[in-house]
Amino acid sequence: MNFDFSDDQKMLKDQAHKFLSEKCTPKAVRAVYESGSTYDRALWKQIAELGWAGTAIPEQYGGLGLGYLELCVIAEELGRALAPVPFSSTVYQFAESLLVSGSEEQKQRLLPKVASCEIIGTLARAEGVGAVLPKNIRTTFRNGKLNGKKTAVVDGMDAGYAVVLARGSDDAGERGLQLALVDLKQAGAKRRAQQSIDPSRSHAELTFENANAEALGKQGEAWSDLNRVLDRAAVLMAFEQVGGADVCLQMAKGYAMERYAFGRPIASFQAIKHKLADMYVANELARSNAYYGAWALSTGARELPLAAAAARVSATQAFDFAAKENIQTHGGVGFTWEFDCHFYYKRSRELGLALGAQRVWKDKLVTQLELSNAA
Amino acid sequence: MNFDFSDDQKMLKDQAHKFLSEKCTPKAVRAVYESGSTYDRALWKQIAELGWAGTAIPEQYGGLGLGYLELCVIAEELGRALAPVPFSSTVYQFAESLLVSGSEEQKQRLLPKVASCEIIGTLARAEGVGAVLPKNIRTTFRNGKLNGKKTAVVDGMDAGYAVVLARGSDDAGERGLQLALVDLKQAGAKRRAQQSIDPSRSHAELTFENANAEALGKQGEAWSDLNRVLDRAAVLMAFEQVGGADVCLQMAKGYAMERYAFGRPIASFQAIKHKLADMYVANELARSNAYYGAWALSTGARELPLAAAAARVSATQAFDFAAKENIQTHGGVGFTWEFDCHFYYKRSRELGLALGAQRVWKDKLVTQLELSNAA
Amino acid sequence: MDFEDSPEEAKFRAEVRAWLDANAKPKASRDTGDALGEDDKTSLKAAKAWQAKKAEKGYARITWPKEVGGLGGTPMQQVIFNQEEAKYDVPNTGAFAIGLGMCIPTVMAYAGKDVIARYVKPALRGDEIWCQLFSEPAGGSDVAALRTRAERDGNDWIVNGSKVWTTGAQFSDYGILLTRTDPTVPKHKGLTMFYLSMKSPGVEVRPIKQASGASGFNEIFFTNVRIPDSQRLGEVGQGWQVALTTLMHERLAVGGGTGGGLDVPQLLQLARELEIEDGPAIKNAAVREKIADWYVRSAGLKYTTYRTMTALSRGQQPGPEASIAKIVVASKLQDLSAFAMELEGEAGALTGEDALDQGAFQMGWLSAPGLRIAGGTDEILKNIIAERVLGLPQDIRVDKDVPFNKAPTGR
Amino acid sequence: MDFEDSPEEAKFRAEVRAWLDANAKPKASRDTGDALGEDDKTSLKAAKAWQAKKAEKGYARITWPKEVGGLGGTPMQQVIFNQEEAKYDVPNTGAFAIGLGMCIPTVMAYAGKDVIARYVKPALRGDEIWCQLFSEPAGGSDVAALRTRAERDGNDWIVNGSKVWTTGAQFSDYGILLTRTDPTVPKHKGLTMFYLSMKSPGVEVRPIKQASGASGFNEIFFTNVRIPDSQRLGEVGQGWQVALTTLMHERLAVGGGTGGGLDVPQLLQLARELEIEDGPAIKNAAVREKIADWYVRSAGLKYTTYRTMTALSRGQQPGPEASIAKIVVASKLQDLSAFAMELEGEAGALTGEDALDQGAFQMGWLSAPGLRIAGGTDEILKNIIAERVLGLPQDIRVDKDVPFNKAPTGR
Repeated sequence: MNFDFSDDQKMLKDQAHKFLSEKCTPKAVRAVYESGSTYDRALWKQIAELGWAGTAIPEQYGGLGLGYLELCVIAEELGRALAPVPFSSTVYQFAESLLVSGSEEQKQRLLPKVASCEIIGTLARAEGVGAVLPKNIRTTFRNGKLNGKKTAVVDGMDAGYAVVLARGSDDAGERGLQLALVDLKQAGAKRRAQQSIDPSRSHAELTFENANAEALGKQGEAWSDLNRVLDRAAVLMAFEQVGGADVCLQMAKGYAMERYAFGRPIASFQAIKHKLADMYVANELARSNAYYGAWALSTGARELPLAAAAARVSATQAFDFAAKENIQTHGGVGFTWEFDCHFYYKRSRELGLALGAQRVWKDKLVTQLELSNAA
Repeated sequence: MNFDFSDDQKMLKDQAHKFLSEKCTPKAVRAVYESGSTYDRALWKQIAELGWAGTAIPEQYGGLGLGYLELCVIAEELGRALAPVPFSSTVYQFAESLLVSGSEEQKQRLLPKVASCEIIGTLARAEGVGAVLPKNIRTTFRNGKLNGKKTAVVDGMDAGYAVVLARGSDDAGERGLQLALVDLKQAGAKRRAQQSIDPSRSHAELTFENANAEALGKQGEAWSDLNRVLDRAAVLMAFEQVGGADVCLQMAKGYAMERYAFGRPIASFQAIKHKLADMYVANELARSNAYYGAWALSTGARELPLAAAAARVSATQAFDFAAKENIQTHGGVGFTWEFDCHFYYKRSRELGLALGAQRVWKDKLVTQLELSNAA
Repeated sequence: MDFEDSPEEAKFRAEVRAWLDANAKPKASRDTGDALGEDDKTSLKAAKAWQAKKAEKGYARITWPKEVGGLGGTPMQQVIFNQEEAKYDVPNTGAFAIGLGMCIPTVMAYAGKDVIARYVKPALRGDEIWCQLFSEPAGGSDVAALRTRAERDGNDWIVNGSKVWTTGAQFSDYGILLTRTDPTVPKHKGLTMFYLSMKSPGVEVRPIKQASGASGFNEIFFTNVRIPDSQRLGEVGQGWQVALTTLMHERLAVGGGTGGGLDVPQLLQLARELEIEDGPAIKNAAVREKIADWYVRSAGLKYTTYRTMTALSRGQQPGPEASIAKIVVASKLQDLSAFAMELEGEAGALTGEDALDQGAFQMGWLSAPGLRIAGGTDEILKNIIAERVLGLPQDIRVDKDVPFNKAPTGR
Repeated sequence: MDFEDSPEEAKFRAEVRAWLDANAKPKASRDTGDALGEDDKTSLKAAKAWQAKKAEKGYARITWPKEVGGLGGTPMQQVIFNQEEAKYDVPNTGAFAIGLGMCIPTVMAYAGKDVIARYVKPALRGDEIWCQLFSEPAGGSDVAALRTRAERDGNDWIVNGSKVWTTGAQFSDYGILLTRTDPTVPKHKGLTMFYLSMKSPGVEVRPIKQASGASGFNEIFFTNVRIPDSQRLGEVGQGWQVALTTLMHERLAVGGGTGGGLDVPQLLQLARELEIEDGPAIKNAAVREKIADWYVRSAGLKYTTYRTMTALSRGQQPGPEASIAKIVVASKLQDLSAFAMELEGEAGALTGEDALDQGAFQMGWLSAPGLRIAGGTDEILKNIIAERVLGLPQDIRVDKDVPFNKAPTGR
């Protein structure tokens, strides 16, 4: 039984932790909140130097080719620090889209720039309020031209490239979908900033008017390709969520030990003790589910869809709970702008929505259970 | 604003309470558990003398004609005492079936005997595991003959008459259903005792082989009639549930005040205090929803279906929670046979299942919300 | 059992309606609920005008005796007036709620005739606004742990310290202030209450920015603020008893928080509009279960309120039912709005103009944590239910008999 | 990261398999989980025979040193043996778990060489069964509040009192007994531990009937039971320190409770078989959400166990993860089985022959409250997580320094 990260991976995690606790303090997050800038450019530059974006990108595409387990430990630390950088969109979603659907030429052309952070990339799915469904996709990709509108695109203000879920034929269903790869630095591609619940992660509306774009992957496979990408991203994001949830527990504990009421630390009141115990239990379960997801992702196991859904649901529940009860444990000050609690509360929701709602993932999970039990 | 019971109704409640706290102690419930008898005959006889069964039955049918509000306060006390008598099946279900669907002649013939408790009646719906659905009803009623099998019929061992949901024509759907009124004291009607989670409420399987029966209500209206009966029964049973939940809170409080651990009453520990506070909140909400149901039932308001569903869901949730956390508050002794906690735990589930699962009632509730908002 | 007025109630309701028809316009559409902390100059001016009008008729505080400008009416009449007023398009007089609901009753209970004569009417008319200065950084749930010092200096007291979570301080003229006058006795015994002008030299008001971005509360700093002993309310060292009078009223005031009107109807509406995997969200069984769960809570609270009003209407003291409202409402708002955001999908993360309904659910979700804390945290309210309603024993109080300056503070 | 054995582990697993193949038959179908408290004479006889066989090979207690009849192996080797043994159709040796898991380790830690020589081997072979006599009516969660008195009488002690929640006492030969030898000192200081024969005059065992109908536990009454001082374990007054050795082992033993194997697979199966309003239950979105919620808890626990085993496999002390299992499992069993009963509709109230699967879900629901209490209530386990795992302070202990006979008891 060897169900844990290796010593090397743990060492990488420690290094990432040390680096981020210096370079990505709550002050840095606050700076992005209050400056109105879309991300922390200085931090992004240093992450580029560390080569983190290329952790799981094979060496022949300019990555470090370390693998997904290494990327998972980095993700946990980024989540812990609430790093306000376009990492998840660029690495978990854009790069993985290329790896899943890209042609050899496309990978050769773009992945090295991703690995070096020269390119910020994103994945544009939603076109309005509600679930992303094949039949709701109105953006079209015909003869190399992209037309339509995408909303709530994370890091859309800074992305140089986007993978866009579009309709490539008259087929109004799943089979008609096509992933399009588009360079956003062209007249036909416009972007507009959108306000979001998490000011440390920028959102944008992207509008395409006869924008030049290229096909990514085969038509008809777009939907299944997209879901393969989302499964991978779900595992990686689960580590960010587990990291965030763990910090919330530590913050709540730290404050409860310091804060006195009625002549004793509030950490000695059962209401607080049991609240934190509940957080601990949820966090442990989420971590274990995330580990299984990491195993499935790193080995390309056929259990990945189930493991990814379980990791996603478990981590989302844990971070939601830890973030809101961390504020509650702090009381009034926890709800002030000056305290950092609300950064985690907002991020927990943002991550919980970014790859689709829990409902969608729970449904995927049970579908996988049905398949695995079908035999 | 006059949203409470009248002084007369409260007086009736107090009388019922006094009577039951003498005649229906936990010892009496335990006797039914351990004697293996199906109900408390002595208690049933005394209830007959009090005329409770006729509380809401109009005077022209031999009842007291007091009304449903009076029946609600009696129901709460019966629930409080876990009265092991065939009251809910006879009064809330059998009598109401007659009032909803019965012909003048049928009402004249049977209701007086119900009011005087000479007849024990029940309502037989389920034919197997799973929800009761029109398409699952295989019991047939043709040319005055009833054939088929019903399961989990509450008080089926003691009932003299049953209202049976059957199929009256070849129409396999809702329209083909027919309610049949059957005298169970005949060769064509056989009964077999079934074990249940609540030994203080007997269950039986009823088998009909060319049993003589008569139609109750019009064919095609059986399903809507049945649901009207269930709505009425749901409100009345909600009062039993509210009564039971209230006793659980009182038991848990009483024990927590008496029981010392670590040198203090366990009632002084926040884990217990907040547990009981949660019980109190759930019970108050359930009581208020039940009151609204009582108002709708007593005035024949068109809000009854919504009010009944809300009362049912709220009361089921409150009793479930109070019953299980009452055991938890007691600790080890709460799970022993000698303590009374488990009577309430088992009854809470029995009542929660008796008129159909929460899922069914939640669905009804939202359907009503959709209708009421449709305008 | 019915929802009808008694004849007297019906008569009073008719009077109120007539007066409102003569003095205000009925609401055009349904009430959208007032955004918290929206209290700019103009709306305050309008509020004061409307309050003055109500005061002339005795409607500003219906249960107060006529002598002090009330109507000498019943609590039920106050409820009826509120119900009717809510149907009219009138200014939000929330700015006077704390003053009239908590401060002035305390003044009336503990101040002399002349003081009452001087301050009650202006407050009633909205000419003067009062705020309540109890909570401190050092004493949140544990109010009595406050540290703001008042030291005797001849006929005056010199006050130094700070208060926090003060609503409306920025536009208040006066405040009631709870101070520590003797740190050498146990915490409840060394407190003294005063009232003071918020314009006094040494008083500084700073708004507190909340996580939601709003600034409904303030922090107040006191630097050598001089208060004449004549402005003391109650005896020296009796401040806690005086404060209890005030806090008793607070529970009632805050108790009924509704969470800005976001509830099942809005969610139902959303579920009908949105398409999810298997069709309209409203047809999804999981969505239906959630809606039903939240509906029974909302309905349960609504009919609990009716039961309370019935008690009032029958001239009885309302039971403790009221104390459950905020616990239920605050968590429901947090869960319901989070669920709504999930229904909205990835676009659920948007706020403001780009969000559905200008981000109503998002705002609800952002403000919910505050609602779970302000006016008593969920945990404190459960203690109150356990102790005052169910009669369970208090938790162990290690600081009960310890001199305040010897009690553990962790600092 | 993988789930493979290390070479050494693989080698050991092969040895174990070979031995099991030679001595037992593989299970026919899937494990149905042993019903609690089913321990009649015959199965006990078979269990003793199997236990003896394991003891000869050193498999009865793999981590114990060879000298005392163990294998001198690693905890991971014990895990591997358990995994493999579970695949074979062998008698349930649960009857020896408490003796070998808690009692004998205590004996080995505190008794003399001769005593160890006399008792360890027979216990290991299952020839002698031990039980643990700590809990009392007066001391449940608060074990140290026990009242059973042991009074010195020459070279003996005279014991009077009663114990409760004792598992397997009806077929036990010996027990370790925690007594109060000095009521005049604080509760933890006046305790002393003994071992005794359950056949001693004055010992009476009565089964306790549980709400579920089963009788897994006993109540034991001691009337002037005479125990020689030579059977004392540890010093007089040091009983609590001795007991901690025992209880430390209990957490591990009880921690992994599985709730009789009722979990998501069984619910999934049910949901596929049943028709509800809108078709097969498994297609209902609300049912799917529930299944997903419970699945992530079960999977989370499963992989938490893998993490613990990995720590063992790497020769590390496993972390505190184990302590969460029972809290999660017990509540899940209660909710999941209640939900299954609702899916079964009105017939969900039936048990025994008339119920689906002989009422498996009903039995699970009936036994769940016991699982939430036995071996530490949910509340106690959360305290343990808060204090031992998170390092939060203990609650106030008013009885800490009070003589036991002066401490408040409410009676």
